Amino acid sequence: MSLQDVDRSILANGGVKAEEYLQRAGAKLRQWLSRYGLLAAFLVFWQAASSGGWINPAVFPPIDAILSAMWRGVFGGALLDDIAISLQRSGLAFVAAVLVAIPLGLFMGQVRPIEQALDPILQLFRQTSALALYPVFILLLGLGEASKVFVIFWATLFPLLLNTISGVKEVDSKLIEMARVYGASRSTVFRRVVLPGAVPSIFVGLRLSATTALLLLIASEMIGANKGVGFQVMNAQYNFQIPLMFAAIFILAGLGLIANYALVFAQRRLCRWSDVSI
Amino acid sequence: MSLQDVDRSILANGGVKAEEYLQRAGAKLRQWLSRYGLLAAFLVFWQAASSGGWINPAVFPPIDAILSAMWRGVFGGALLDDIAISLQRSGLAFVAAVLVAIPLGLFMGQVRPIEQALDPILQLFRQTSALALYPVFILLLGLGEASKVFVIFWATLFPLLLNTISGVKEVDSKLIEMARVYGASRSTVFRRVVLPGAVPSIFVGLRLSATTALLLLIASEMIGANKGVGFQVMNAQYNFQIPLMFAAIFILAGLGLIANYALVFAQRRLCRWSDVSI
Amino acid sequence: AAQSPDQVTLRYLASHGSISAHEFASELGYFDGLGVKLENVGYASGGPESLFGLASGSVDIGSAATPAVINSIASGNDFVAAYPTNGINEEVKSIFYVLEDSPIKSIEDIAGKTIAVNTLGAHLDYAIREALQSKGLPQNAANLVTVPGPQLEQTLRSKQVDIAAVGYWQATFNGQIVDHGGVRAIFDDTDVLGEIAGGFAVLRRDFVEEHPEAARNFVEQSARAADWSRENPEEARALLAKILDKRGENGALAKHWTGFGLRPGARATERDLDFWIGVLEREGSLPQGKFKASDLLLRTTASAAAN
Amino acid sequence: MEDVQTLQKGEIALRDLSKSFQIGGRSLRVLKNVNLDIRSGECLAIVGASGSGKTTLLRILAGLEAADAGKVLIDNEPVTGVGNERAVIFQEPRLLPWQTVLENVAFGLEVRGGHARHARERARHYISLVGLAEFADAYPKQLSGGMAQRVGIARALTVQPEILLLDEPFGALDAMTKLTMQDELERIWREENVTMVLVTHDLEEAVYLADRVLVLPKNKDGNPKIIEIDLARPRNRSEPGFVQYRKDLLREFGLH
Amino acid sequence: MEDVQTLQKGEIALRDLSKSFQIGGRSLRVLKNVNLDIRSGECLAIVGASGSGKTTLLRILAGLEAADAGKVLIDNEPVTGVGNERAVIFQEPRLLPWQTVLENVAFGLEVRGGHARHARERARHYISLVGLAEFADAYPKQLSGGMAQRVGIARALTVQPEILLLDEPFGALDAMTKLTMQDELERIWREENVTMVLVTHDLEEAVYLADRVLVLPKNKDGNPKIIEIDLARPRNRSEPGFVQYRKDLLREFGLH
Ligand SMILES: Nc1ncnc2c1ncn2[C@@H]1O[C@H](COP(=O)(O)OP(=O)(O)OP(=O)(O)O)[C@@H](O)[C@H]1O
Ligand SMILES: Nc1ncnc2c1ncn2[C@@H]1O[C@H](COP(=O)(O)OP(=O)(O)OP(=O)(O)O)[C@@H](O)[C@H]1O
Ligand SMILES: [Mg+2]
Ligand SMILES: [Mg+2]
Repeated sequence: MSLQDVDRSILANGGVKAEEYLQRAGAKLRQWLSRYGLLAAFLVFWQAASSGGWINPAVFPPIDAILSAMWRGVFGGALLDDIAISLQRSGLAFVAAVLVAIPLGLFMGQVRPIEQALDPILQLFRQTSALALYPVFILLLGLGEASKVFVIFWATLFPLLLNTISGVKEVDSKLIEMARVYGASRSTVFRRVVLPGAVPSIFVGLRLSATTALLLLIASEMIGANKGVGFQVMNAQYNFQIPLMFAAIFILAGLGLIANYALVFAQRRLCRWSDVSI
Repeated sequence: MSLQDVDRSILANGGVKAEEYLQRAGAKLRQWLSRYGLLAAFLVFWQAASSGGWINPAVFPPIDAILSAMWRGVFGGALLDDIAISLQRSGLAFVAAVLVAIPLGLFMGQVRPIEQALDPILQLFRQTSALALYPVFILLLGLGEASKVFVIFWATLFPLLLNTISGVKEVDSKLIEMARVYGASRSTVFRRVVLPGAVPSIFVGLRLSATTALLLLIASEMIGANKGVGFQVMNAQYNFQIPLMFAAIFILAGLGLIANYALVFAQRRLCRWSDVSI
Repeated sequence: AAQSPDQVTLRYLASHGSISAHEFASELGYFDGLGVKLENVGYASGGPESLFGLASGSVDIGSAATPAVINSIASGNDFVAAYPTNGINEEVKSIFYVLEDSPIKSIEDIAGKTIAVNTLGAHLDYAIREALQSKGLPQNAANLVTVPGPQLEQTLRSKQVDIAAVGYWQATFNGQIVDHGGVRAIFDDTDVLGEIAGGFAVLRRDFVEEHPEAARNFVEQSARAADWSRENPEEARALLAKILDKRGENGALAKHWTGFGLRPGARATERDLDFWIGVLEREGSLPQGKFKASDLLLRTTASAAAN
Repeated sequence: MEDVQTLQKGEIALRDLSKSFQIGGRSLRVLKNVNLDIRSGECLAIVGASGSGKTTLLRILAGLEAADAGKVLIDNEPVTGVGNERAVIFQEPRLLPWQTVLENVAFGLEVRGGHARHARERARHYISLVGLAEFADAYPKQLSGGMAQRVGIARALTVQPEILLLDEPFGALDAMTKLTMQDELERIWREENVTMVLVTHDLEEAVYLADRVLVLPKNKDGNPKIIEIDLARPRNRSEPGFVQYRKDLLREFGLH
Repeated sequence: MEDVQTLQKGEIALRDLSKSFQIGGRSLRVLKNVNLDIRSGECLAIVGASGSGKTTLLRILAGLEAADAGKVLIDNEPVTGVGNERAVIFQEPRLLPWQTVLENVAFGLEVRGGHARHARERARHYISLVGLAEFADAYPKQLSGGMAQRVGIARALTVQPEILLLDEPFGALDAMTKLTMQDELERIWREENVTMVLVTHDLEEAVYLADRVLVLPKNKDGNPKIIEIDLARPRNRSEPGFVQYRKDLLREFGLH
């Protein structure tokens, strides 16, 4: 028995035969199926149900009709503008929410009096619907981009804020004590202990908020807009252009999925330490 | 010096003089101010701005007008029905979301293949707007309660699910190992280790979901309803009854605040161990 | 009311602060004894929610603006347009308002200005396009933004838009704006579109086939109620106020109501639909020549006779 | 004890056990071809330098870690995971922070399906045994380091396993408490015929409690060594034989 | 050493220190009227039974816990919180799981505003000193118990404090590593004139390192006792004086 044999692990990379390639492809396929099988099945079922007439194809158009509407919209260029302006609105709101919620959450989670003072009013705000308050926002911010971005920001703020506060509170107090003993300033404790410790929770908040930012496009582009993916959803619905409506919804969902997996990926990169031994 | 003096702590409860009462009242007041001062200031500012005419009182009616509309609605009994039916819708949706999201989240957080299989489709669903899909839900579920509850359920599910999954993943794996070593079945590990460990995160999800359940009332009662607080918000807006609209919004916010603080209280009771030494 | 053995109940969605001819007919008792009964199952906040309800079988009467009706049928729903629910004529019209002191005086001035409309791709949108075209301006010369009815006045007065287009069906909002004063009308949609229907009540074809009598009675009595309301506008407003109050809405708003804007007998013309079929074909959302107005309209003996 | 050995279960066999870890792209070999038979009812101590693989070996025995190669047999059955015949005292206390001392100690028995009231009773017994009767209702946050460790010990004893795996159980205890606990452990071992694998840094403890001591080598090419402790029980720490064994072990570590 | 004492800082005075905890509605008195002067540059060991209040006392010195009554003076200044002249080695390693060994060790110096590159360099020095040079890039999850503890030690040494508070620093180390570490610690203490308060369960360690040993009493009404270790350094563990001190201490614990 020998211990502590520190040797470089050598990647065995000999000639791979055709069989092996096949086997590997099979394994890849199985893996893909176990991940995306359900999703694929859902889409196949939809297509079959719609074109087979089990569900009303006027309300649930077949996937191919949706895709062709999307294709025409995107490559005809019509929807590209919508996507650009919507991304700008959501992006601004999301960035603003991040810039407000994370520092505020870090503070509120750490400093009890601040939390006590801010909590009631923030909770009240949280409970008021951005949708219902839209007239109020228009009054204060006008019909332009500001009110749209603000409506989205408003709804996007709270999932992130709540998750950040909770994440901060769950950080191991022993580590904070350790940092304090070594003379870390409050901001250093935040940066080096509290923030990394709250990362998983903050990322849940980020993922919820990113989704909210995109979903709120529909509500915020209901007023004072003539462009945007959310506008297209409601406008297509109003004019009963269902494939176009679904195309716009799918585009929103696609953007949401991209944002979600980008955040999941970012979290994995940041938290590589947590599965170093795998 | 004596160690380990285990003696019952005696509550010193002698005669309290008038001054002391005053002092205590002062301290209470200060405490109240530090908690609710900001909120009170906000309401006072609103009232002044509106009745002073700094902001358009047609859009921001003064607080007293709102309160009197609320008073008439609630004590006239007109809004009571709305509150009852809305609470029923939100309550059903919330309970359903809890019953689905927590077990599902516990599973997905613990069992990697299940997470891998369900994640893509759930993420897709999460990114699709309940608001935009409402007309589609009507096709599947009709115009009655089912579709309203389902729209709320749909939006309420995901904050809870994501927070539960993340909470489960953050549970100290050393404790799970310990439980496994003692022969705990999977369900026992869930119940006695994973669930209590994920409580803080689950409660954030519950609080976000409870708010969502109430806010979605406005969207869900926009179609096919003639009762409900959310319905009243929109109906009052279309009928130029702005104080009534705000009254309905405030009632929604109030219900949300109650739900929020009830959950905060419940979490504190459940997690008494975490501040035993305070 | 006499209960005939084959009583048919038609469910429908009401709309905030407004009324349809069939609701009047029901309130006036026109359906009594004819085996037709209406049932309000809630509200729709504008848009074609009722068409989705109709497709799902949750309601039996849908109603929506003409392009939505055409699209819904074109996309495979087996619907028929029963009768026009509203339209524009000399009494009922959509008006384009500006603030009193605005430099905008006529259609020529609207180029480059911001106009609030309730939705794009529909009646007001095309009214503006026609207006611009009639003056030799490009159709997209004005900047349209969507603003829901309740916020129209607010956005105009706070100068967030230059022009507020108040639809002919938004009588209450129109009344409010006029009551509060300080605004000036620059043109209306009849100037450019002439008389045309704006929206239709829609029935499912299988429903019509199953209950031809009820469908015919529904159309005839609704038309009769529309005629009554045109001939007795004061009584009609009083009745509307009563209905609104009964529904728990604001009956005081009934005084703004100007009527349905329908032809006698709620008659539909081919142009009501063909105008929109043309628009949709030009946009490419309808195949060329596939739909004709006559395919979409419900033919009852009454409406056939009126044609 | 020899006479009951055949009736008793808890025999462990390690066959060609190897284990490596990946650290920063490098592979670190921790165990290499370990072969060992642990007799039923025996007390085997494992000593070795910090990082020599003691905990890793114990985790493999517990079924918490899979070996890269080789296998572990318990009563001739290969180990594939955790098992109810084994209990572990971890190097850290691993207490559930949301449960009191009593609940933590009863935990092991309860999750095995034991009757809750019975579990609590037995838990109370072992809590007294580790000297924490007064703290039965305290939460882990309220305990000192050594107290928490004793709770972990009580929890493992409460389930009365056939095989007890101990990872430095008395490391955080003061001299006096440690001696008491060692005597208690020996008594339990004797009375209940439990097979014990005891990882320890305290060589005196190893000589006092173990039948045999496994010394894991410090340098990677060394071989593990087994030292048989041939002393009558109860052992006396100051008798010359005892002192000699202790010296021998120290020499294994390169001391004196 | 006596000659530099006046120049040196790190003098600690405890005045009438008392501390109680609430456990389940009961009040548990842990420290009662502790008075003590710790001389600058002295090494004071604290021994006592598990739960006798050693960690609590150390935490009060560190400024992490407020005493119920009495005060702590450092260089005649009352202690109100943590301070850069002190560093603590906790009873648990308390490593940041998201940082490597190197980053963890450099942490203390970095947060004090030290130059990052300089901090890393000094960190590497102390990492080698505790024998973990090969593991500088490993994450805490990849360390054994004793290795993690040594990282904690390295972190505290890296900041070169005037006062070093150590809570059972070598508890999880094997005999050999422990001896090496003790010698290193003594060398650092001597060379850098640091004042040390060392909580330990290892009485031999106390006698080997300390100028004086404070024995906290086990029963609640006893008084703490101070034993002066009057042996020349470097000390020899087998010389009769040493053995005698160890015996004396054991007797304090009621042993032998
Ligand atoms: N936060 C706390 N809340 C309540 N009680 C506490 C707390 N911290 C310590 N105690 C109690 O104070 C007493 C002394 O604890 P302390 O940690 O100082 O002991 P110790 O001497 O360090 O013991 P050990 O050698 O086991 O580490 C213990 O009985 C413990 O239960
Ligand atoms: N999960 C892991 N990932 C990577 N390396 C690991 C892991 N667990 C242990 N190691 C490495 O394996 C070696 C042996 O660790 P182990 O915990 O078995 O040591 P030990 O003998 O118990 O030491 P100690 O007495 O310090 O507790 C160490 O070098 C450690 O770095
Ligand atoms: Mg170990
Ligand atoms: Mg301690």
